[in-house]
Amino acid sequence: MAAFANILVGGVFHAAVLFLVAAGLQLVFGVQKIVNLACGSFYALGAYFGITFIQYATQLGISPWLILPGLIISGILLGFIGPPIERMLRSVYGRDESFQLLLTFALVLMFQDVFKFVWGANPRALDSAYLIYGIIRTGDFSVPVYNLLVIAAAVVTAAGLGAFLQRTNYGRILRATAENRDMAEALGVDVRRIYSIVFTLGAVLGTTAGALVVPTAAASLDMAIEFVIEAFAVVVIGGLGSMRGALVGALIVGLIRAYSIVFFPELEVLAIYMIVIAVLIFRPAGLFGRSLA
Amino acid sequence: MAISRRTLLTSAAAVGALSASGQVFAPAIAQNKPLRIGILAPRAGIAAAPGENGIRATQWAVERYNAQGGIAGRKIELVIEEESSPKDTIERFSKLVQQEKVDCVQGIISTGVGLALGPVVEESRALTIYWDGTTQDGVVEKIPNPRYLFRSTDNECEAIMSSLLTIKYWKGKFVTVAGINPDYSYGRNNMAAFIAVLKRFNIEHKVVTEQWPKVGTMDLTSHVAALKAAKPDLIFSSLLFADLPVFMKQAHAAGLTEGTKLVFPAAGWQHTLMKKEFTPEGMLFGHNTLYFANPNASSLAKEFVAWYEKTYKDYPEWEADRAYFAIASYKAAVEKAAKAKGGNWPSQDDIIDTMVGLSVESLGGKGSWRKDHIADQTFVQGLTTHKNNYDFVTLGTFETMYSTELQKPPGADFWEWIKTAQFKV
Amino acid sequence: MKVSPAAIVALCGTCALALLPAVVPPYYAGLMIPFFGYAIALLGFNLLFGYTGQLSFGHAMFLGFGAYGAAVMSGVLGIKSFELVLLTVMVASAAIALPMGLLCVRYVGIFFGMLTLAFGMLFHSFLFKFYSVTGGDSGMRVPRMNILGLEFAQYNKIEFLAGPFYYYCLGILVVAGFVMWRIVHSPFGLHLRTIRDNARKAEYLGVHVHRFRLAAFVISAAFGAAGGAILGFRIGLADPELVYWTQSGQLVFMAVLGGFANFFGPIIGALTFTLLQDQLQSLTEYWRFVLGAILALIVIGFPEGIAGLANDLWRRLARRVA
Amino acid sequence: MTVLLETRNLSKVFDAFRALDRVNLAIHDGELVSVVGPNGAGKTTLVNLLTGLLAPTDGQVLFMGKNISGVGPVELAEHGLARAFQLIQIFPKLTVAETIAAAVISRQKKRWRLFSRLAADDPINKRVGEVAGIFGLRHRLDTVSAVLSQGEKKLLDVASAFALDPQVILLDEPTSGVSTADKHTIMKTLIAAAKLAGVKAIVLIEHDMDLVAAYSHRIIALSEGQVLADLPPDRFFSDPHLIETVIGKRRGH
Repeated sequence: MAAFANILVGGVFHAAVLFLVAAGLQLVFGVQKIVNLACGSFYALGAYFGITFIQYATQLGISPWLILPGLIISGILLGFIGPPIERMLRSVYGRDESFQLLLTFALVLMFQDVFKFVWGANPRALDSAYLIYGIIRTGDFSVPVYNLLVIAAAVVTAAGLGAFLQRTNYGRILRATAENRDMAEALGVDVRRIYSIVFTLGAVLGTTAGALVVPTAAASLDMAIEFVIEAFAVVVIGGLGSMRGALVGALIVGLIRAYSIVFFPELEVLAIYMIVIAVLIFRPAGLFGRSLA
Repeated sequence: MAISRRTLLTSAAAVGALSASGQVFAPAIAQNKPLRIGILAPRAGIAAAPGENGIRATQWAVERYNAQGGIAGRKIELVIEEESSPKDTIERFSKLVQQEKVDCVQGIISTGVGLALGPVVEESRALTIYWDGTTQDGVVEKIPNPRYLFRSTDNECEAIMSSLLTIKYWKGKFVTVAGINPDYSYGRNNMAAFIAVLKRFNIEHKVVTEQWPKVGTMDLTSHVAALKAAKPDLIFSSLLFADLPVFMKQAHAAGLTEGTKLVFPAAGWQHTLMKKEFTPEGMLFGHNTLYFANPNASSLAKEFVAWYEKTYKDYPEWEADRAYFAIASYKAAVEKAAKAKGGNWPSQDDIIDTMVGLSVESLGGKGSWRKDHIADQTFVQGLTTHKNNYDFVTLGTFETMYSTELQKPPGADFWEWIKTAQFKV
Repeated sequence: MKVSPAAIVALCGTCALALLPAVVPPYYAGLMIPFFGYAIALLGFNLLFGYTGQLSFGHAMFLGFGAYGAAVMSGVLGIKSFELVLLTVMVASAAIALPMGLLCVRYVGIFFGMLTLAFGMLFHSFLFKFYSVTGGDSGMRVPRMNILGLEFAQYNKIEFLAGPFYYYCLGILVVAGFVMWRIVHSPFGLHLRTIRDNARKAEYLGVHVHRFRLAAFVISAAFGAAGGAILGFRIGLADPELVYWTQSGQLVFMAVLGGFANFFGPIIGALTFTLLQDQLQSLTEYWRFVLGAILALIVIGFPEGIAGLANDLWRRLARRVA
Repeated sequence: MTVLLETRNLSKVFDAFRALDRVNLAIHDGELVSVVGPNGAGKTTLVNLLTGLLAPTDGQVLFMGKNISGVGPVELAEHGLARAFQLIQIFPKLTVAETIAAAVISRQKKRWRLFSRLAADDPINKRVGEVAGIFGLRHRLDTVSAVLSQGEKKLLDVASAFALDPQVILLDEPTSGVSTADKHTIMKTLIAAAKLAGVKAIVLIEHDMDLVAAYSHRIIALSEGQVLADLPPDRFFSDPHLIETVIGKRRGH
């Protein structure tokens, strides 16, 4: 029984990580119809910067118990990269979608060398931080409290984003702009500012996710490129642009991956792609996406 | 190559200076054209760290050699290019050989790239020394008995040594075995080699689960859960990239590592990240051909480690030794061939012929070249300890073995060899 | 019959490339082989992107079909004739692209890009996973083949690549270019362009939008495989790196760098990219940053790409002369 | 007179909204039939059903006796039913000649010719020249559509539909956005072009009553998805109650 619980928690944990990565991508696409290939780079940036931020904080004597809020703050601080990048993307809004996609691909190339230049080739990690909040252990079942906090963070983000988009006034404006940009503009919505804020929010979601998850793992140079694949798998399954889709997509990928690792270890990555293809055939717009001819 | 009288005089003067500085070697005629060596190493992505280790060790060696007059009187100039995908690396190699006209190419860490580049090396007739990256798959067929290519020890040596030490330390103390290895030829072959050696010594064992995470996976919690469910007595893992410390951290958090025997032949690549918090003592830990804190290391090695630590605030791993061995053995071969030719600069064929059978003192200990152009080097593996003043684990008890005991003889089939070889345990 | 400017450009380009090996050191002649591979693949890619308005972000997959096809045929089956391999991989790639295309062509814009990216990554993980069949990360060997039935045994592979094979690839590029020129200037080609500009209106003019998008997808797959076979032959190995998503991104980069609105744009883009990457790699360890910055500059400042710039310059010159 | 286009109690329901309710109409050879009615009367839905863009909820659309319900515009273009749009639809990067040629290619069934040079295909180019001539666009053949004037774009949109040599052509407010002075000249050009192109019947969706009065053989009034009237112009305009409904002052019965 404990083994089942371990596997379940492992799957949910991976789903939480995936959702945090995909949420930023979904938000930006949902409102601005931009597919941000650099979502992995924002995630890696959050991870690297989170490590430096916490190491600096511990040198200043700040108690290790404050690591979680510290990481979240470091993720939010990185929000400053949002507006300039959005400003760059704005210069190609009028043009074909492929130009925006390509611009984010340029970002991926540039960020690759920024990581190596600033943080060097060796993988970086926060070692003492992971178990600071202890481990819950009953019999064979055990899970670090930090993992549960990451899951909680994903749930809070999902709920927060959902509430923000559905209930707040600002959220409605965002959805209106997403639905029909020209109409929103006609109704006096400053779309330019909205896009800047949405893109920054998307970026912050990515960087904070990276910072939050790094204590359980490490930051390495190939992360930015590898994470794009899993984030896209989640988004294709869930449906491009739908936040609920990202949540369900993340859960599906997380759990299927966890169970295939236990029962068919050979299939692991392929299991995820089997789902992606199945969704493409039967629900091409994804489970929650709007089908576009 | 007509040597003008003027160069004759200046080189004679150089020779005088050299001998004064205790440099034994005194070539009668030294071309003063610098000796250009091409380096091909990863500088981005997941293999950037070992690539950096190799480049730094080569630069250190070149500085030391140039301070003593270079190789056979010629100063060494390094031309560094990046090893990335097989296609791009072949282009960079061609640039080094055809455009930069380097005298020797050294480098290559990835297996895939090494196998792709092999035939190109032979076609280009360019002396090339690999640092790493040759696993059994396809090696025989893709680069059969090379002339210009010198390849590192087979990548399975560390697995063979770990298997032998596992039997030595824990024979009869384990039955269920689990594997978690990177999903590419290196990981696959190491796991298979481990099982083959257990069978060779008919050790009773039962493989309960085999995990194959993709290289660089950052979330291994599900793999750890699967391993825990299988309740193994022993875990064999040749993880060696950034995923290794992540696995240890997540395994420790899940209580997987307590009471389970751990056999990690390639952990040395990430040794500074294997922190004491999550890496237990008594784990079989492979440092391959360079253990930085080896008490009976040579003064050369101690000097290198001290330099590395002072310059980079870090400790080197075996890729540094592989790079050093490449350039040190090249230097020794060139100088020996030059002496044999009475001081004239030796041809590439002379150097190659001298290289075979040559043995040199590398950072991690003795190293030599076999007649099939595969290296023999000294391997170090042992059980981890926390009793040190670093924040990561080092080796408590450890063994040193020469690869002649760990590597199939020239021309033999690896899997057959395991079944028949006389291993000294 | 007035010789069209395009014919002049094609002629000059071919002559320049023909003279290249005599002028530049052999390394650069060898460097041109991947350029030929990419140029041929980009002709197909641009039929889909520039002419039909569909951006495929998994196009490296078709180069992979070509390379692995060549590996299977010459490495495993021992087939020696490169022409046979070339034709077979083109047909095979087209055959695989058919069912895949049926799925993808119902989508446009970003959705189409995402689907092709997903398929590309599926093929990459398939190559990695079934290593017993595909050799996994060490890939599959592509042994040397003869061209036009000739062995050229007197050349070793390096000389062979920089010599006979160079001209052979130039020939294939010229043929491929001519074939694609005819396609693009045929009734079929015009209907593709109507789909790009206004698919709804095109339908009302009797244009089979879905079927034609699928046809363009299949043709681009065939051209991609031809390019992949040449790449595989040059490297001597077909490996999963060839189909990784960043390679597909690089193909789009070349097309936009050259100017996808122009027929010769992608070919110019492939040439510029190959030389640029070669020079940058020797210049700095951080060459990816520079490439990324150049891509951003092109996308923002010069969306018409090099061909567009050349056209503007030519027009300004012509106006000043006239 | 033979019936070309016919609907049999054609209905279309979007969720709860009944856009069309058992519409029966017939277009005969040689007729110009106008369809009028206030906004929301179901005119656009009718056009979309007639051109196969939408499938009817129930009832049928028959063209030359064949059931073409929901067949899609591509099939219909082949059968000879063309449509020009209310909002101008052109191909921005293609020239006038290429836009017209696209239709001619479909008409002459040369769409699958992958290797023949379009420029050298005389039958196509001859036909393109003729159609351009009819619509006074011959001097603009090599101009890229995006730079044409609004009026020229309108003409091109309609010309490309005519180039299909359709039996029946459906004009959705062809003169919208054109100055009142030019409206009649455009209508005369269209009708003359129709004769030249061998078009047998025209369906005109129009708000402008004096155009409808001037050129229609028959007028169908739609209100709230139902056919209010199907009369020749003289009887149509003699019924004040009908006019008010159509112009939209008073809701229909």
